[in-house]
Amino acid sequence: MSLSSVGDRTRERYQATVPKHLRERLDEHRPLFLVLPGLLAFSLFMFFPLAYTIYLSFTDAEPSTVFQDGPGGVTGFFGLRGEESFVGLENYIAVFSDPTFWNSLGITWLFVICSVALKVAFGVGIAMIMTSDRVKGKRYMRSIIIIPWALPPIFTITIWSGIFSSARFGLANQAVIFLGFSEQAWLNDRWMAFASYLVTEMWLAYPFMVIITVSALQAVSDELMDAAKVDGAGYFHRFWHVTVPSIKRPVMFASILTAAASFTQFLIPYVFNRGGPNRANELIVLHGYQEAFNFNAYGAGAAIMMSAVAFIGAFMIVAVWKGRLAEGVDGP
Amino acid sequence: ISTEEPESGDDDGGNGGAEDYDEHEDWETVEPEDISGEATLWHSLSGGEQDDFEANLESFNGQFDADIGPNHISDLEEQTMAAIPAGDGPELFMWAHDWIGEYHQNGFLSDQSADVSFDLEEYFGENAESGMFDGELHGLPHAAETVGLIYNKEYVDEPPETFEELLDIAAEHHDPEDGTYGLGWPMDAYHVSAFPHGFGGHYYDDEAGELGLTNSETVEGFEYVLDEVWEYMPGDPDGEAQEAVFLEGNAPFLFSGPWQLGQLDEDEFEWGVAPWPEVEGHTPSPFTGVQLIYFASAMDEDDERADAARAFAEWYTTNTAVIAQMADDHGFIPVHNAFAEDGEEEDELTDDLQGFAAAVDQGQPMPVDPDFQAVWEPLEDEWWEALNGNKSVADAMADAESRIEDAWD
Amino acid sequence: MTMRDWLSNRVRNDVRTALEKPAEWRADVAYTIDGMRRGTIDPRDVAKTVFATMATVVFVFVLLIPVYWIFIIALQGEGATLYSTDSAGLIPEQFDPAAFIWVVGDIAIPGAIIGITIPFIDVEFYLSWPRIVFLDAGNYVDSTSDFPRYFWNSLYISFWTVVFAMLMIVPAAYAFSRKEFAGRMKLLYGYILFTQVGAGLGIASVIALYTIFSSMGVTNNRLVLSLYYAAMAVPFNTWLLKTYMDSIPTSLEEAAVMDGASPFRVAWEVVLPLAKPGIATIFIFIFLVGWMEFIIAQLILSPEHYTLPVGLFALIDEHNVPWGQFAAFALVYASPVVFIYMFAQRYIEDGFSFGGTKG
Amino acid sequence: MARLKVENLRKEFDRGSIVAVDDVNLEVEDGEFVTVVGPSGCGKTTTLRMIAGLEEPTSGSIHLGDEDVTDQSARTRDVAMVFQNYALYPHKTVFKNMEFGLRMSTDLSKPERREKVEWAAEMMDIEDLLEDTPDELSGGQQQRVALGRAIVREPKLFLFDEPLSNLDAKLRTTMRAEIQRLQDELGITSVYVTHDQEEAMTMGDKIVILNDGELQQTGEPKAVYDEPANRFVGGFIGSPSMNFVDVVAQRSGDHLVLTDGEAFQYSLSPEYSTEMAVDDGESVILGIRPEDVHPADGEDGIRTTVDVVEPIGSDNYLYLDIGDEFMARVSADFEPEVGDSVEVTFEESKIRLFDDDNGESLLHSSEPVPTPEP
Amino acid sequence: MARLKVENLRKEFDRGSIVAVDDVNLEVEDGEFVTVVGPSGCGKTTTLRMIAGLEEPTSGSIHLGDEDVTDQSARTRDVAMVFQNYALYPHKTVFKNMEFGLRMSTDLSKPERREKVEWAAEMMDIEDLLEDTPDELSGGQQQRVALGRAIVREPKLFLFDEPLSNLDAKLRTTMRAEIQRLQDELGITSVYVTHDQEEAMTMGDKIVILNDGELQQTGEPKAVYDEPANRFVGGFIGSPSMNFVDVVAQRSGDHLVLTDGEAFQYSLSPEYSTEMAVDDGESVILGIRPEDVHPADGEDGIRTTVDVVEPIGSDNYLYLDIGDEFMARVSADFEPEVGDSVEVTFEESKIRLFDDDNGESLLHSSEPVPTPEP
Ligand SMILES: Nc1ncnc2c1ncn2[C@@H]1O[C@H](COP(=O)(O)OP(=O)(O)OP(=O)(O)O)[C@@H](O)[C@H]1O
Ligand SMILES: Nc1ncnc2c1ncn2[C@@H]1O[C@H](COP(=O)(O)OP(=O)(O)OP(=O)(O)O)[C@@H](O)[C@H]1O
Ligand SMILES: [Mg+2]
Ligand SMILES: [Mg+2]
Repeated sequence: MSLSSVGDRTRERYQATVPKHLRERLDEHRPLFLVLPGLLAFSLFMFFPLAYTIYLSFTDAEPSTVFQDGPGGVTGFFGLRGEESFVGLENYIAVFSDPTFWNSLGITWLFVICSVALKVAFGVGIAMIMTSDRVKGKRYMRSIIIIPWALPPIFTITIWSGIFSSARFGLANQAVIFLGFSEQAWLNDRWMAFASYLVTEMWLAYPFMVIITVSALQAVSDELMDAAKVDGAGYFHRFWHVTVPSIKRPVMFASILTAAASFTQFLIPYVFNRGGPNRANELIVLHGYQEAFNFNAYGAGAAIMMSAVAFIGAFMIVAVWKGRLAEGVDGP
Repeated sequence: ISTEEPESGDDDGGNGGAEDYDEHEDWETVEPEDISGEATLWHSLSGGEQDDFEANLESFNGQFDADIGPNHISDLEEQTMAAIPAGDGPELFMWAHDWIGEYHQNGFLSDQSADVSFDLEEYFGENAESGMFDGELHGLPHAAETVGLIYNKEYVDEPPETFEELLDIAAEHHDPEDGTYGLGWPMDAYHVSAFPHGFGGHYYDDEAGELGLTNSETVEGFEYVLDEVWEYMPGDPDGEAQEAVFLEGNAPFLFSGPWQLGQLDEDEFEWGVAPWPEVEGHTPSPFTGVQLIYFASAMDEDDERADAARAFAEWYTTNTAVIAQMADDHGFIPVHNAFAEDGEEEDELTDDLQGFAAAVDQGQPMPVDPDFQAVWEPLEDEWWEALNGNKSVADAMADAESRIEDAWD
Repeated sequence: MTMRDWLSNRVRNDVRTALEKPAEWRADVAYTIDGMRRGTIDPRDVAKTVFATMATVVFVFVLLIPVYWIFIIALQGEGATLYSTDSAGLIPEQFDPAAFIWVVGDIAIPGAIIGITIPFIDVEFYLSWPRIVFLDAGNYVDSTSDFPRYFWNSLYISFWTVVFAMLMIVPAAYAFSRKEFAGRMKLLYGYILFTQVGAGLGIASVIALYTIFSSMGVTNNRLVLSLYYAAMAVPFNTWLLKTYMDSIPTSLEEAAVMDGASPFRVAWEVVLPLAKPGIATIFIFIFLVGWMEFIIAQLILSPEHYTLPVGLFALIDEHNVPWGQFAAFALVYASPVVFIYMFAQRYIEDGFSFGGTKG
Repeated sequence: MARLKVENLRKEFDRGSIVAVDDVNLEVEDGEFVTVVGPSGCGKTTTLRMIAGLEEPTSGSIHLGDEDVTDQSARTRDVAMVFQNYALYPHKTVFKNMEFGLRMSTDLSKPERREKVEWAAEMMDIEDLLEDTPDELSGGQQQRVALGRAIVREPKLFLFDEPLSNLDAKLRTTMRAEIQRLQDELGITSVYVTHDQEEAMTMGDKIVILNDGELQQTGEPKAVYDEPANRFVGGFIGSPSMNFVDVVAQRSGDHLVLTDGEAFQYSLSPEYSTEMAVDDGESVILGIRPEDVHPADGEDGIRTTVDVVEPIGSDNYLYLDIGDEFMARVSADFEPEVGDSVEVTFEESKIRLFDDDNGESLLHSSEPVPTPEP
Repeated sequence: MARLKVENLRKEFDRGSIVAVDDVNLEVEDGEFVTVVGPSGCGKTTTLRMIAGLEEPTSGSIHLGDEDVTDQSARTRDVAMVFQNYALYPHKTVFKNMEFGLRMSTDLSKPERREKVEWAAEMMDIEDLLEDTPDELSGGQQQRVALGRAIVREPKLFLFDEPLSNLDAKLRTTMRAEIQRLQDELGITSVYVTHDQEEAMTMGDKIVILNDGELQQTGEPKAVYDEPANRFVGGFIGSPSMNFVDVVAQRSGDHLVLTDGEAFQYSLSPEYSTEMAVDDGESVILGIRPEDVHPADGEDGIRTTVDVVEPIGSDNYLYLDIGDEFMARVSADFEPEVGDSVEVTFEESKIRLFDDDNGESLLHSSEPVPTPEP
């Protein structure tokens, strides 16, 4: 009672003090106020680094210049600006004319395509097993199987780099020997290293895929399944004609997110062999990092990062738009 | 379930502090006068080292009216890179001397040559140089480190005199199917450096600022490792794998540094440490590093804090009791002249440390030129390419040089 | 029903279900055997089920071999190594819980003295109890890790991350799901777009971020770090909760409005309780942000505020990795997440309502 | 309890491209029970939601009692609504569900609220369920709770949106009686939306028929049944549906002869003919209800064949070969075989004629055209 | 097209704690249309799913044609099923939906399949919709597609699980006629499940009544209506429901006098009395259908008061003050006021008596107790 009457009174006062047209405008956009706090917080931490990176990419920044005291204030990025100077598009020209950049971009896309395909296949496969009627105790197994998700990536990746030791006693080599092959120099061969990245990435990401796919699978209509059975469809036809269409969009959504994660993968190549052997497997973010830190070229590093962001951004725009992810049930 | 009274706090007694050691009567510890500041020190010492180091630091704080706060930082390079320019860095940090050039160039360091209160040459001999760059004093040395030969006494009683001998023993014990190997030797550019250097080559000439990877001597050194030694090692060039075979008692030899001693388990086998054996008449010459207490640029901000910080660095690097303790317990090879100059005192060092100290004598200091930082990675990449048989050593070194030169541009 | 009652109820039910499970399984088996004897259940069918289950168990084991391996390493005590020459260490040589004890340290209820003053009559009671020790680590290991401190730091940060994030996300998701306002679709697109782009900025953004924190004078401030995590969690989780809320029928809200509830009441008493699965899902995701993040935490925090991942990484020094401790630390670190997930699994699996993504 | 008056109500959706409700006028007296019926998509729900305040009218006004509530929010209108899917709060017990409205819109103390809820629960015979949650209840029980929730507040106006359409046939009949009993006891003004004309007929004091957003007819169920204002109402109200035959009217002397060009022929006596506003040679639609079609025992009837015989126990439905679809409801004793030739007839007083173009009733006797009541 | 024979079918769920279907026997002749009816949860769907092969029986057997299909999977049984929610593949066009079954279970070439689909589409009058997807269709259209999908394969057996319950009343009537037409044209053996007894009565050649998983009665609709095997069937079949009155039977000479202790009293003539297996003084339940209760014009009837009058247009329902709930369906002309005292009567031939304990019919004349047909 008291609460609502207080509410009424404040509303009256509000109506008395705020002019009507303004009030209407405010009312119309009131829901925006619910969104604003999150939006502002996110923008602060997202766009400032973005702007700074863009700025750096047009300068000749390197550790010896960028860390000197520059102008303060807004134009000086609150003291972030050092003694670096503008070089226009020079960094971009240098980056785009550098074959290692294109190699890095190529291998990154290859990594994205392969890893997403594997992650989807693997995730959906596990999810199918983990929801099968034939399997007892699947709930329990489902909660165990997400453990990789609960371990810190830096740790797991270190462990995996140990697994892929090219020594004979490395776990991967033992498995390979057990299967009757000869031991491999995993991280010292370009494609072997690439494959080991893929396996690791898959292992890291499958819990997410499984969680999403399981919840999608649980929403598959039993009635449709029955209809297909009565129509004479066998297991694979049912999978293809009923299951796949109904989990397609959730899985696509997960794939897009996980594709973006693959695109920005940094730790695996970094911990395994620094994108080696011989920089052959330098994924794009690692490439930018190497440029920035090993060659002390922050400007060029920033230009690479920005190019990467442009590519991933373009990818996300297309994916989000094509996949109509932003829409809710009430979307157009 | 047991119960205890609330008050009883735990007091984990450490295993003996510097009190157990006497200070050297000839070498007086440099002690500060009326300091009163606080200062921060960053380090990334490992577990046991950290405990003892911090205990010593506390005793300094207790003795004098200073408050030096130690912080264990997990990724010191990244942290200093971010914090120092932002003005949030410490006064002191501890690391090997090879950062000095680059950090000097970035303006991360403070020159304390005018303020230091004792004669460095006198205390540290030529090691004093390692804390200098461009004539400025950026740090004080407290320990040296390098790679030597650790051998398992269950396989060999005495360390081999020559590498040929060593390889014979290695060949005898090398049987991967059975889980035993000839030797362990991390194949990164640092650990392997003894050979290219020993054969007369060099990675980088600090004076001239020139690369020496394609020198025939350098190449020869690498080729010897590849052709003669690699076959007796586990197939993974990475350090962890190489060390593991030795640590588990499955290989007679390991080339590694004093930091490895903490990993060795006395219950498993006895070991010894020796300098590098001769190889075809050459003496291998590993890179040596000198651990510094760096003076960071924050010392230029506040004199009081700077005084406290500097006082601690002076006290710590000149306190022979502390140095002896760290040497005994953690394999920190002293650079203090008290332990090097008069032969009599040398006995104070354990056998293990004597072995490493001899290896230090064989070695040469890492270059400090900022440009040198760009050498490590391409060199290692290409060297591993050669190890894997993808390239000849000569080609690999040529490629490494061109990559490094690219980076310099 | 308050959230707490609800939660404790749920947990109690879950525990009961878990306890009853074995009896249920036994009944299942009995029924199946009985059915086979009577001939109403086809033995081939049963065989298929048994085989499928066994195959799945084996598969799960193979999949989790790395975890098992880590576990074995953690049990090897001091000399543990990732690179063991001896049979890859898949068959444990010894069981030495030292590493785990080192990680968790003493397990004890701290002693305390509590004074209770009864108002008006001025009587005071003093209650004191001694420190109750379940496990005295000193009996087994020389020293213990800083895990408990890191743990509390992590918990503190994750807690505030969740609080901040929920405060920002829940109202926003509600607005996105139920209201029309200028730029709604654009914002949604933007959110989805930026969920991953941020990571692409890599290390450059780390430096810029450090500068923000530093220039605000809030390095080493755990609350601000929480706010940062919360902000980074906003886009994805807002979108996720929005799609969940889309699947809640509007008629319930309308019913509440007809009942005379104010918009706040509608949200508090109807929408929020119904969005529980969605909220549980984003809870896990947000919690994990704070719990897992490493790079920024390491950069911003000083040792007294180190979180678990930073503490974990700090175990590695320049030359050596104490694998046993490292592995034990990581496992203990992961266990709360697995535990929370087990209880929240049902909600999380429901929580992805693909109302928004269904074709 | 109050009078409800709806004037010129109109609702557009999608920027005016959909007119869901078009100029509807409606008056509900205090304590009256009005049923609104019409085919799917005719705007019933939209109308109801505007009365509830959940949807803002594009134009028009709504008065509740003496108050103009058009611009009032739903919260403050003191109206209770029962939804098609019950809309019970799934996370609250039955008691909490019923108490919620009281808590939100009254100042009653806790014991007072409990008393009221218990009273309502007793009324709905759900006292034993108060501590259960909705998912533990059967459909019928849920519906009772939804009703209980509505009555506990004793609102000025009850709104029902097809509350029974999710129940099975038997339960529907029971709940229908229940709602009527409630209405008798409480006497609260009610608007009840349904698409089931039988429900509308049996429950309503007054029945309102909508089609395509427009009001077709308002009146007492029997009046609407007997004198449909147009062809739509004739066809929609009554089950089985009224039969329609396209005929041509020819004046032959005083008589009006209706023929469909085939076997069908019927001659209206002069007294009826004059009542009909029909010109000679005009095409009209003849409507006759199945129960008014009898076998012609001996009399002179229309000869036709039986297409289908459908026994429903109490009666038989015969599908006859007249026009498109023509049905007679005859007693269960009369069981011709399919294909039999039968003669049927009907009283002329039961015949309705509708305009060929707009479907309006051509009966003079009733009020001009009884559509919107003011 | 084939005969369906179900023997001793039983289905347990949850380790036998739920017996959904209990020992059901059923025979459907070639081309026959059988409706299965019963209250919610009585096991209709479970029975149908076992016939379809979607659920494995716990015991019992199913024969289709000459084959024992009990252990065959649904895929190979050659039955078609129409589901309550249509179960159309949402991502496929109508054409693809209809073609899918052909593609899966026949070897027809593409043009042959197209031809068949077009034939079925024409049959269902959905030729124009072939390229649309299901979400673009209305409920009725979706149901047509679902039917089309079922007929296109010309299966041995059609199964329907409440296919019309999601449609509104009018559409339901139309689709009902449609299904009957199809059945007439194609003559495929069909089992049709519904909970709506009217649907079951009008559509079935034979009607099967289930309750609690057990078969209650099988027979022609009219036979079931006239001679319910037990109280449950009497009450379930027919709308409005049969009235039941608890009475005590007393032999008074040759007559059997039934009294309920209050106003109700009825005396059966000797010829009827003998047909009933009733002892003197036994408590029995009297059943009489509402349409058989007439106002007693002048005759000696039972005097009672009118509680409620419900006009449904064609007739009026009177709720009378006899027993618990007693209804008479009278002609629309007979309109007493509520509270009026009326006299009603009924023919003794319409009276059914049921055992007080187990509800079995006490009528001797019909077959002993007609439950399971072999
Ligand atoms: N929010 C909306 N936006 C657009 N069109 C709408 C909306 N609500 C209703 N309509 C349209 O208005 C018309 C009337 O809808 P309404 O729901 O009132 O019908 P109804 O009579 O209740 O039908 P039913 O019997 O199916 O419930 C329909 O054509 C519908 O498509
Ligand atoms: N998969 C199942 N697990 C457990 N019990 C079940 C299952 N399927 C059905 N039942 C139970 O079996 C009984 C019969 O169910 P069924 O669906 O056959 O009834 P129905 O006659 O089709 O009812 P309705 O008219 O509501 O569709 C019910 O008590 C139901 O709860
Ligand atoms: Mg509606
Ligand atoms: Mg069913």
